Order: sequence, then C-alpha cells, then structure tokens
Amino acid sequence: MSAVSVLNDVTTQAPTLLAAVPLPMADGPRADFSDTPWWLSLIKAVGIFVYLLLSVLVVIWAERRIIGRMQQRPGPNRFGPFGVLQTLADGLKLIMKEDVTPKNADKVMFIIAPLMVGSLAFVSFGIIPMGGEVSMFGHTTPLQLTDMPVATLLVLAVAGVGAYGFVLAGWSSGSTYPLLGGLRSTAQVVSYEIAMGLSLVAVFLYAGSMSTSEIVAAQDRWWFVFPLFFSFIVYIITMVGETNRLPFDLAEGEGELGGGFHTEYSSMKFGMFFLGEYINMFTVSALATTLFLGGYNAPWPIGAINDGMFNEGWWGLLWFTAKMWLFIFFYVWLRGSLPRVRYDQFMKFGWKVLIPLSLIWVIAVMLMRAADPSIGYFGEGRLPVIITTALIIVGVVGGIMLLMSRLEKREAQRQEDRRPPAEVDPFAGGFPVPPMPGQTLREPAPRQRAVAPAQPLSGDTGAGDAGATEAGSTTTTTTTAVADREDTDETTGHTTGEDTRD
Amino acid sequence: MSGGEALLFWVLGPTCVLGALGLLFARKAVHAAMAMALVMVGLGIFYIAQYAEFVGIIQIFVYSGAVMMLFLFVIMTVGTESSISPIETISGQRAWGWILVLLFGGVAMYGVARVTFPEPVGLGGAQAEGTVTALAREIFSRQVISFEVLGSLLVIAVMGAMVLAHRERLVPRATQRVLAADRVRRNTFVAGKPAPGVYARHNASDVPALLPDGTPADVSVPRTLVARGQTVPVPYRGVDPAGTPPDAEAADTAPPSTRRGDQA
Amino acid sequence: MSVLETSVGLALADPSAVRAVEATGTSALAWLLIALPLLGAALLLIGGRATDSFGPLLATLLSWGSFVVGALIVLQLSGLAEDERAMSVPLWDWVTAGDLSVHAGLLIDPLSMAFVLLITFVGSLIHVYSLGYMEHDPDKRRFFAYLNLFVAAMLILVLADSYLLLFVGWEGVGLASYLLIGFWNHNPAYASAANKAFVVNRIGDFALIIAMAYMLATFGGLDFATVHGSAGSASTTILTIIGLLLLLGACGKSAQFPLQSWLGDAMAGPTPVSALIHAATMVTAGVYLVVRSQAIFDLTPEARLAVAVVGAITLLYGAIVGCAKDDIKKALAASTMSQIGYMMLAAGLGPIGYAFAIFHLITHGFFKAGMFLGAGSVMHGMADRVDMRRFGGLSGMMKITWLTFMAGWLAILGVPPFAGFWSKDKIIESAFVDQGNGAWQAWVFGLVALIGAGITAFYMSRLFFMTFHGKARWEDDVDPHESPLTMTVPMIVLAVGSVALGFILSWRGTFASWLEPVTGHVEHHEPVLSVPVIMGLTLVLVIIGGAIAWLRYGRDEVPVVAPVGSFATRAARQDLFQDEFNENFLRRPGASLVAGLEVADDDVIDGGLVGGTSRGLAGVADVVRRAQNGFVRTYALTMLAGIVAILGAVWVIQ
Amino acid sequence: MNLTAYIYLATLLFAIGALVVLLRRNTIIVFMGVELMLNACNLALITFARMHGSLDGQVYVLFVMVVAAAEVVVGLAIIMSIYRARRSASVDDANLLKL
Repeated sequence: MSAVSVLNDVTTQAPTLLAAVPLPMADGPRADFSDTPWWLSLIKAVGIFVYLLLSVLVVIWAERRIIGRMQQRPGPNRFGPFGVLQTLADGLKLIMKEDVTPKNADKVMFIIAPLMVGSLAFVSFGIIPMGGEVSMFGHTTPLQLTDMPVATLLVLAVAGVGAYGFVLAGWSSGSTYPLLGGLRSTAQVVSYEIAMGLSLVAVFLYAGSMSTSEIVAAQDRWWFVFPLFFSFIVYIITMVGETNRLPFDLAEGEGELGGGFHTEYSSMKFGMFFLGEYINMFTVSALATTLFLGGYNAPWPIGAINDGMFNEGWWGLLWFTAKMWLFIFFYVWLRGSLPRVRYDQFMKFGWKVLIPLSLIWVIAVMLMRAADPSIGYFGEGRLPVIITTALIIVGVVGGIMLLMSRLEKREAQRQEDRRPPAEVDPFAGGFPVPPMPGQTLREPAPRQRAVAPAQPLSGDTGAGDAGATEAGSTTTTTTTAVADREDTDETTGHTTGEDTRD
Repeated sequence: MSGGEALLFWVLGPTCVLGALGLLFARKAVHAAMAMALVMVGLGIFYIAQYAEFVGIIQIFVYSGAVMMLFLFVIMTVGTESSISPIETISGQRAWGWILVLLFGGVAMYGVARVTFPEPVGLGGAQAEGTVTALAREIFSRQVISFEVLGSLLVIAVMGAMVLAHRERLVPRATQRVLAADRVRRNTFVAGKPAPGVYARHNASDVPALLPDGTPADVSVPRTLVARGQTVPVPYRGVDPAGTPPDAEAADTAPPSTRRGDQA
Repeated sequence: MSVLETSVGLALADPSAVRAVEATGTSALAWLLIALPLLGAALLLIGGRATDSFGPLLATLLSWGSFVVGALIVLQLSGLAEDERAMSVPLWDWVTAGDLSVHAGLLIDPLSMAFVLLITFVGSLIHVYSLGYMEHDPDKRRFFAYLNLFVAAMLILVLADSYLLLFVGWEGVGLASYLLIGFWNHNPAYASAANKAFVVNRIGDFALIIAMAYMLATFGGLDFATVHGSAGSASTTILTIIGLLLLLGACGKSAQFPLQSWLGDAMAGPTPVSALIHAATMVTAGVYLVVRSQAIFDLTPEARLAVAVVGAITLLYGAIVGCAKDDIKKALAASTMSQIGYMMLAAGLGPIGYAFAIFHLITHGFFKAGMFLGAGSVMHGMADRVDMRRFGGLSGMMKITWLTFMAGWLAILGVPPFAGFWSKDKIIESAFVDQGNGAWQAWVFGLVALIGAGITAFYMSRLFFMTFHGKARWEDDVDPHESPLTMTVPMIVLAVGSVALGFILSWRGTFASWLEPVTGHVEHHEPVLSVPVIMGLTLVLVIIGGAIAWLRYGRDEVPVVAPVGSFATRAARQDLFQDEFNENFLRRPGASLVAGLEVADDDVIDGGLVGGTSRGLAGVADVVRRAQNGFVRTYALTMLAGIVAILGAVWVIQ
Repeated sequence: MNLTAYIYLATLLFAIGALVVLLRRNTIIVFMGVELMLNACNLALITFARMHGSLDGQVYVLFVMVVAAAEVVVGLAIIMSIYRARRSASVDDANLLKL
C-alpha cells in the first residue's frame, strides 16, 4: 500500500518538481541559419568537400614524412618540394590500376561497400562548426553547414552506418580473411561506440545541449578538456578505435588477416577506403576539437587580446584547423610509436575498463553538475559543491585503494603459491638435491627408526623425529598404547619365528 | 506538409517500401539485412522530418547502427550461405499468407481511410523548449517509472543473452605464456612458425618458405591450402618433390629434430 | 430433573473467563511467558550449529526466565481480591471471517497460573537435569530446542483464552511430543513409537475439532468467555455431545481409555522427556481441558458421568498393567496413566472434584517427574538398561537417587504426610460422596478408587523394591554409579516437593481456596462412608499392597528372566491386549473400508466419470491437435487471420 | 497530401513485415520482419504525436526501441544457440513442440 502511494506521489509530483528545475542553457543550436539561402549552404558544402580532400592530400604526405622522421629515414621526397606531390601521384596510380573483382564476390555489395565508406565519411563534417559568423556574399552566416539539437549524436549515427561499409566489404569479398576483418570491425565499432557515447554524455551534461555550436559557445570560459579530462582521455582512445587506426587497426591487421576487410580490393575502390579512413580521422578530430578544445575559439592568451578580436570572423577557421591538426599529429605519433594490440585484449579493454570507468565518471559529473551553484539541485551556495567533490574524491580514492588492496592480495597469494615449501626433503626424488635459498633441509630419519615398522596410530607425520615420538608415546591414549603393545608383540613374535627357522 | 516534405516523402517512401520488399524477396540474408537497414535509415529520416529529431537520430544510431549490426554479426557467424531450400514446405502457407496479408492491408487501409483525423496540431507548442528538453521532461516526469522498468528490462535482457550464448569451457583457455612455455617444452617452433615467403622465391602463401639451408619448410603453408591441395611444390636442388605434397599435419606433430636428421 | 437439582444445588460461580478484566502490571507481560521459550526454540533451530556451544544453556536460562515471570504474575494475583484474579491479555485479532472473530489472547486466572508454575518450574528443572543427562548426545542442541518448543506450546495451551488458541497449543505439544519421542529416530522402533503417539492423538484432536465446530455453531464463538457465558442457554443434548467430544479429545492427549495405547510406547523418548511431557505436564492437558470446560460439564451430568467412568476404568487399567511391566519406564508410564485416571475420575465427579483433580495433578507432577528423573538416573548409572529384573540392590550404589525415589514412592502410595496422601485421599473421599444421582455411583467409584490405591501400592512398591532392594542382579558390564550434580539437584528439589508440597498446599485449604474463583465453592457433602474409615481403609490397603510387594520382590529372589505367569499376568504385560484390539477391531476394518472405497474410486469415479470425460476430451484433442503442427509460421498465419477477422468485424459493425 | 500519407505508409510496411514473417523461413529474416512491423508502428506513433501536438508518441517510440533492442539481444542469442544445437537457421526446423 505504501509502495503504491509512493509511486503515486512520484508520478503526481515529479512533473511539478521537474518543471521547477532551471535549465542553464537553451536546447536548440546557437548558430543562426536564418540569413542563409539554400545556395549559400551549397557553397559551404562544396567548401567542406574541398577542404577535406585537400586535408587528406596533405595529411597522407605529412604522415609519411613525420613517420619517416620518427624512424630516422627521409620519407617521400621525390615529387615536388619535400615530396608534397607524392599523394597526388599515389592517387593517380590508384585510379589507373586494374580493378579486380574476385569471382566469389557478391558484386553489388562489393561495389556499394567502398562507396558507403567514402561518401558517408563526409556527412558528419556538416555539423562541425569551423568558425563563428562570417559575412559571405552579403549574408551573415556561421561557418558551419548545418546544426540541429542532436547534432553530436548525428556523428555517432553516421559512424554506426558507416561501419556497414567495412562489414559489407569483408563479407562481400567472399574469402576468409576479409570476413574475419569485417566481423572484427563490427564488434569493434559496436563496442567502442558505447564508451565514446558515454564520454560524450559528460560533455552534454556540461554544455546542456547536444548541438555543436551550443557546445562551442559553452566553452567560452573553460575548455571542457580541463573539467572533463577523463572523458577526453576516453574519447581519444575510442576515437582511435572507431577509426581503425593503429594501434587498434585490428580489422585490417596485415600480420594476421593480410589486410582485413580490404584485402580483395584494388584500384579506386581501395582508394575509397583509404579516403574514408582519413576523412573519418578528420571528423573525429574535429569533433574532439569541438567538444573538448573549445572549437574555433582562440586559445587563451590570444583569445583575450583586444576583447576577443581573434575570435571573430574567419580567424576561427585558423584556430579550428590548428587544433584539429593537433589530433592528426597525435594519430601519426601513435602509429609511429605503438604496435598493434591483441584482439581479445582490445575487446577486454573496451568492455571491462573503458565502459565501467566511463559510467562511474558520468555519475560523478552528474553529481558535480547537480551541485553546481548555477543549477543548485542540492542547494544554494558553494557548500554543496565542496561536499559533493569531497564525496566523489573519497569514493574514487576509496575505490582505487580497494582495488589496489585486492590486487595486492591476489599478487601476494600468487607469490605465496609460487614460493617453494619451506622445508625440503633432500632424498625425495631418489637422489640428493640441494635446498633452494630460504629452504631448510629436513633432518634425515634416525637409523633405528628406519628399521622399525611405521607407527600406524601415532599420527605424527614427522615419524623420523625421535623427540616427537617420545613426547607422543608419553601422551598417547589408552587405545594407542594398546596398539603399541600389540605392535611390539607382533614384531617380537615375528623375529622369534625367523629365529626358529634359522 | 510542406512541399519539401512532400518531395522527401515521395522519394523516401517508395525507397522504404522497396527496402521492405527487398527483405521479403532477397535470396541472401545479408541482402535482406541491408534492405532492412535502408528502411530503418529511411524511417529515421522520416522521424527527423516530422520534428522528432532526437528519436530519428536514435533510430539511426540504435537501430541501424547497433541492432542491424548485431543482425549482420549473427548472420555472418551463423553462416551466410542459406541452406534453406526455396520450396515452400507447408502446403498452402504461401497462398494463404498472401491472401490474408492482402486482406489485412485492405482492411487496415480502408479503416485508415474511414477515420477522420483531426487537424494536425504540430509540435511547435509541445517542443517549445526544444525537442530534446521537451522529450526529457516527458520521460523523466510522467513516464519515469516506465523508463526505470525499461532500464531493468534491458539489464535482464543482457543477462539473458549472456546466459544463452555462454558456453562453459571444459579446460581453461591457453594463454600466450602457456603456449610459449609449451613450445619450449616440446622444442618445436621455439621461435614461432616461419612465415610464408621467407627466403622464398615466390611471395605467396601457397609457397612454402625456405629454411636457411635451402630446404622448404612445409609447415609454413597454411593447413587450409594443404587440405584443398592448393600448394605449389618447390623444386629443391634439382629434385622435384611433386607428387609428394607437403604434409603439414605430419610436420606439425613430428618432432623437428628427427626431421632435421632425416634431411641431413 | 436432575440437571435442575445439580445446577441449583451447586451454586456455581461464573467461570473466571467470563469475568476477566484486562491485565495490568506484571500480568500484562504474560506474553513473555510464551515468548521466552519460543525465542529459545527459534534461536536454537534457526541458529543451527552456531548455537551448539551455548544453546542448551540458553534454553535452560530462558525456561527459568519464563518461570520467574510466572512467579511474579502469581505474586501480583495473590495480592488481589479473590474475584479479581482473572485477567485477560489481548494480543491481536487472529481470525476475522464474516461473523466469526477470534482474538488471540491470554487468560490469566488461578487455574492457568497453577499450570504455568508447574510447567515452568518442573520444565526448568528438567532442562537442568537434561544438561547432565544429554551431555554426550551429539544432538543436544536440537533436544533443547524441542524442550523449549514444548514449554512454549504447553504454555500457550494453558494460557489460551479461547478453544482455538488452546488447540494451537494442543497441537504444539503434540508436535513437540512427537519430535521428542522420536528424538532418536535412527532407531526405527522409536520412530514408529513417535508415529503411534501422533496418530492416536489425532483421534482425540479430531474430536476436539468437532467439539469446536459444535461450539461455533451453538455459541457463535470459541473464546472461553463466550462459550462458558452462554453455555446455560444451550440444550442439554448439544452440551452432552460437546462434553463427550471434549472428553474424547482429553482421552487422546491424556492417554485415557480407550486411547491409552500410545503412552507406553512413548517411553522411547529420552527420559527427561518422559518425565516432563509424559508424566508431569502434557498428559495432564486432558484434565485441564475438562476442568477448564467445567461450565459445560456442570450442565451435563451424562458427560460428567462418562468422564468419571473413563477415569475409573483407566485408573484400574493402568494399575493392572503397571503390575506386570518389567521395563521401569513402562511401569512408570502405566502408573501415570492410572494416576491421571484418578484425576479424570475426580474431574468427572463435578464441582467437588475439580480442585482435587488439579491438586493431585500438581502433586503428581512433582512426584512422578521426580521418579522419572530417578529412573533416568538409574538408567544413566546402569548403561541405559531399563529391565528392572536386572536391577536390584541399587540403594547402596545410588544414595541420592534412592532417597529421592523413595520420596516419590511414598508420595504416590499416599502415605501421610507425603504429597500424594493429601491429594489422592481427597479424591477417594470425593468419590465416595453421593451427589444425589444414586448411591451406587458413590459406592462404585469409591471402591474403584480405593482398590486402585491398593494396587498402586503394590506395583509401585514392586518397582521400588525390584530396583533398589533385594540382590544385585545386574550384568557384569554395568558399573552403577551416582549421577552428576546437574541431575541429582533437580531430583532433590522434586523430592522435597514430593514430601512437602501436599502439606503446604492443603494447609488450611490454601490451594482449594486459590482455585476457588475457577472451580467454585462447594458445600462439602458427606461421603457414604465416614472420612476416617475411608482413610483407614486406604492406609490398610496400601500397607497390604506394599507388604505383598516386599514379600515377593524385596525379600524373595526375583527371577532374572520373567516367568511365564498366569493369563492375567501375560495379558497385563501386553497392555491387556489393547494393541491387538486396535489392530483387529479398528485398523483392519478401516483398511478394508479404505480398500473398498479405493475400488469404488478407481472403477466408478476415475473409470466412469473422470475417465469417460477424459477419453472424450482426448478424442476431441486428437482432432484439434492437428492444428498444432509445430510451424511457427502457421501459428502466425492463424494469428493474422484472427486480426483480420476482428478488424473486419469492427468495420462491419460500425 | 497530408499526414495521413505516413499512416498509409506505415500500414503498408506493417503488411510487408507480416508477409515476411509468414513467408520467409530463415529465422533471422523472420526476426527482421518482426522488427519491420515494430518500425511501422513507430512511424505511425511519430505521426500521431505530430497530429496531436503531444510528445507521448515519441516517448513510446523510444520505449518500443528499447524493448526491441532487448528482444533482439535475447532473440539472437536464442537463434545462435538453436543454430549451434541443430545446425539450421530455418524456422520450420525448430518444431519440437508439435504433436
């Protein structure tokens, strides 16, 4: 009865309670597209397309140069100054190569798959704010193709659909390694999308919106990378997982799968995968910039100059590109430094480390937000913030200590199990062995005891120890004493019998 | 419905129907799944067009991205080659199915046509605060109990799926450490198997690698190829070993010391 | 005619339950009486092995705690005026169904408190005794849990303020008795003894249930206040039926004729159990029931006569059986039966006997428990032998046991000034009183009681001499020794009671006047023989009985193996063929009846009605099951057909 | 052209989904047919929400999605284990419950 009434209370009062909750920010996008005619959007779309293609051309060259530098070799240096035109040459080569389709392949899907990968990669970039409001052809418009209240989710959605490309490529090739690569890719995307989504949730909680322009606007004072450092780390890890880049490029895995899902692809179809992979890199990097590094806002000392002069207009594009390239460099750095992880370890890391930790983190962020004075679920003033922070710190530290102690205990147990027994019987194996360090030698049995038959009822394992047997015989119970007597009788009888025979 | 939306409807609507029909007629399960994914993305776009942006994105994200991916995963695990013969086994099933579905469609459409729908109100009022906020208020106030119940349902479903898919291991999985120790103990391939093509004259997996002394390492050829009889015999110092295809199985089990002795 | 005379002549006071006021002070804590031992039982049973170490001690302490509460309540009661000594402790609404509403509550009045003191005091003593007796039993904790359970159930029984709650206690003690008789249930004979006790008791319980049903139908309630208050308005026939049913219930629990067969076998339980349950407390529940229901029995002389007749038969029956038993515990059990027969006889005599029945019950509780404990002590010293023919001459080896047993022996013989004298002689005297329904009754009951006293003297002396005197006849491997203090102290306490309790309680009629609010005050009628004559005759008979026993078993050699004996002896040894009677005249006909019913059930009901229906259904199902072809898609098709049909119907109708 | 068009589309998709369930024998495809029917209902719900200017429809769509996800997870696990035991993905082969 009481449970029902409680339920009743919740259902009737919750709306009024929630209606009173103030929301820090508006839900909808900040960016104003009211002054943007359709042709201007078209121009922006083409602009993004060109921007991305150019970036890809540059990044492939840059990657090879940087890795070359890291590996103490020159890298491409033949075409153009510093080999800048190398990518172009590679692209031309790809286009002109023979396009092979395996006999066993599923023709339609074999063609659709790279198209999906190549084309879907561009979609997500549409919601990335690359700059503030600029004036183009007499219209004031944000440097962003479009925005919507759920813009950030769109990236995840498109990434999810894009994964079909890899899966289908793997399946439609009609051979084993690609299929395995496709399966891996499926599992990888599904698994890491969860952790990625959770890291985004923390951002949403701070920004109060899922619209990208709103999120950028919410970072005008603090970039989210500082309060949400953990989400940032998780996002960085998952974004590498999502884009199939080293050290997480298990779907390709040259060593194991001979190239993974794109083993059977050649010519421009392969080029599409290549393109898709790099554009995806740009997309997730751009998203990271937007979500954590303040988007197109200028970094702190510059942003403060002359009342934010460098935040205005086309300047944003510069800061945005710079920050995005930071991540690209990180990608390259990773590739140059880390070997590929093992597949099961990769999955284990995603499911057993990233997701649980992210969950805990989201809860902590939720509490922090609720305690924030501007929202004030827990009351007015600074006190709730301090208390909540303290509680979270205590919880985290306590959890870590608990974990450490358990690990330590397990390690100690393992050590204990591994430690050789304290005493060693030198003749156990039939020939003498020396003791290990820290081991003591068991005293050999006295000679006279070795002749007498074993005592079945005395119960002490150290039968060889003369002192122990003596002590035992003084304290034996009646039954033992009787048994002893019988024993000796038997032995004497036996010997006499032998005597007579002799 | 504005002109743009009508255009969208007349483009996406038939696409969705085609996708659904694809589900009905596709021979291969993967094609069916892709058709289904197409329908789901289309529906997601419809939702967005109908001012349900959040639901639409979630539809694409969850349904197309996760649920259909799961379907694909299962299709690939279970085996893509459908061994189900196209001949209908239940007599009358196909005819009756068509008849009843057409009847159902007819009756339902007739019903929809008969009903007078009210003048559309639109979501402007309901979503004044923004689509996400409005939906959140709805879910976390009036529907909060259903929401919590759904949460527990999900947890239970996950547990159930894990129990169903779980297979008890009879012996503990061999770890890398164990495998390495085992290799050393048996003294076979202590440094790992030779990769195909090492010291070889051909860079292909069906060509056995050559050992430093020039003898072919049969074990370097994948067993699958051996089973299929797709290996390429390698002439060794003028002796053509054709006719005695490298037997990888035997090579795997036989201790290498004896093999080396044989060759020497 | 006679009904009118009795009810007028006896000037009966209201039954105490009718006047009960709500309890105050210590009495309001009366629930503690039950709660403490119940808690002990629960702790020990639920706690399991964790309580092995301290459980028995805890159970004993809780039992003593219950006694302390009881004593405090009695103190409070004795400070009140006589007619204020009935209190009720309402606990909760128990059964509320339609017009019927039964409240669970406790009734505190002199009668129930007398029982409470007996139960808790003797019970606690026996707890202490068991600490020693059961010391080496691996299941000691379980034993104490059951003991506590028994005490709690027995207290519910006597404290209940309604027949329904009384029945709960009634069943509870039955359960505890069952569990304790079969405590060593690894021995199949013991386990079946427990079953026997349980089954025989069911007959009595069944009668009690029917009696309650009658009460419910007649009075519309089951609490004592309602039933007793309106007993006068019911017809005599109904009252007689209820009375006879109550009597049958009492017979089952108190091992009275014809339901006496289980008591002898119940001695399979550990001896403390025999002392507590099968001598001092539970078996006297029947007497309690009759006395408690006096409002009914007072109004129906026929039922009362039946009570007296049952009592008389049982007292002779038990005495005769007791003469032939060689198993010390079985002999004591027969004696218990016989003594309860005395109590029933007294209760059946009506208002003049109620107080004496209870008085004898209390004194008997002491001396019989004492003797059982003595028997236990003997068994303890004699390696668990029970055959008296292998005892003898133990008086030197077990001085304390011998002395305490002697106190009990003299008490049961009715030798002045021991306890039994004060209570039993009163019963014999009352039996000789002519209550206006024919002098023959007084003569018959009086003589039966008198002769019973003589036989009692014989067989109890036989038991005593065979055990403690004469030549030592024990086997070589037994080593008689005195028991430890935990066992002897309770025996000594009980022996003191056996010696002095009778005198103390009848000093200036203390006990009778204590019970007066319940049993009513009765003008003393003169017996058909004068009191000194009766007392003299009794004493003479007792001395003769004792003397014969001395001559045959004290002075003469007792054969180690029982001689074949006369037909009477053999019959008595076999409990006067009660088991054979039960087997041949009750169980066999019952079994045949059941077999016949089974045939009828199989052939007519199962075969014709049920079978026909099921065959018909199976025929239909044979046709219908073709629809279940195992193809999901067919089912889906059917479903869709249903949907189409419904949608179509909806449109058509609209 | 008004919002009713969406309802017709939903009806059509639902009918096709039913047909898939009735006619296809691959367990996984049958399952997808069920999902298609659910999605058709969702479309109708979204449209109704817009018609009535209330968010209930959208909320229910979310709930349906959650339930469908749970159902898919368990259902696919069942299909997997049936496949493991019987080496078949045909609905008609899982007919142990017939007479």
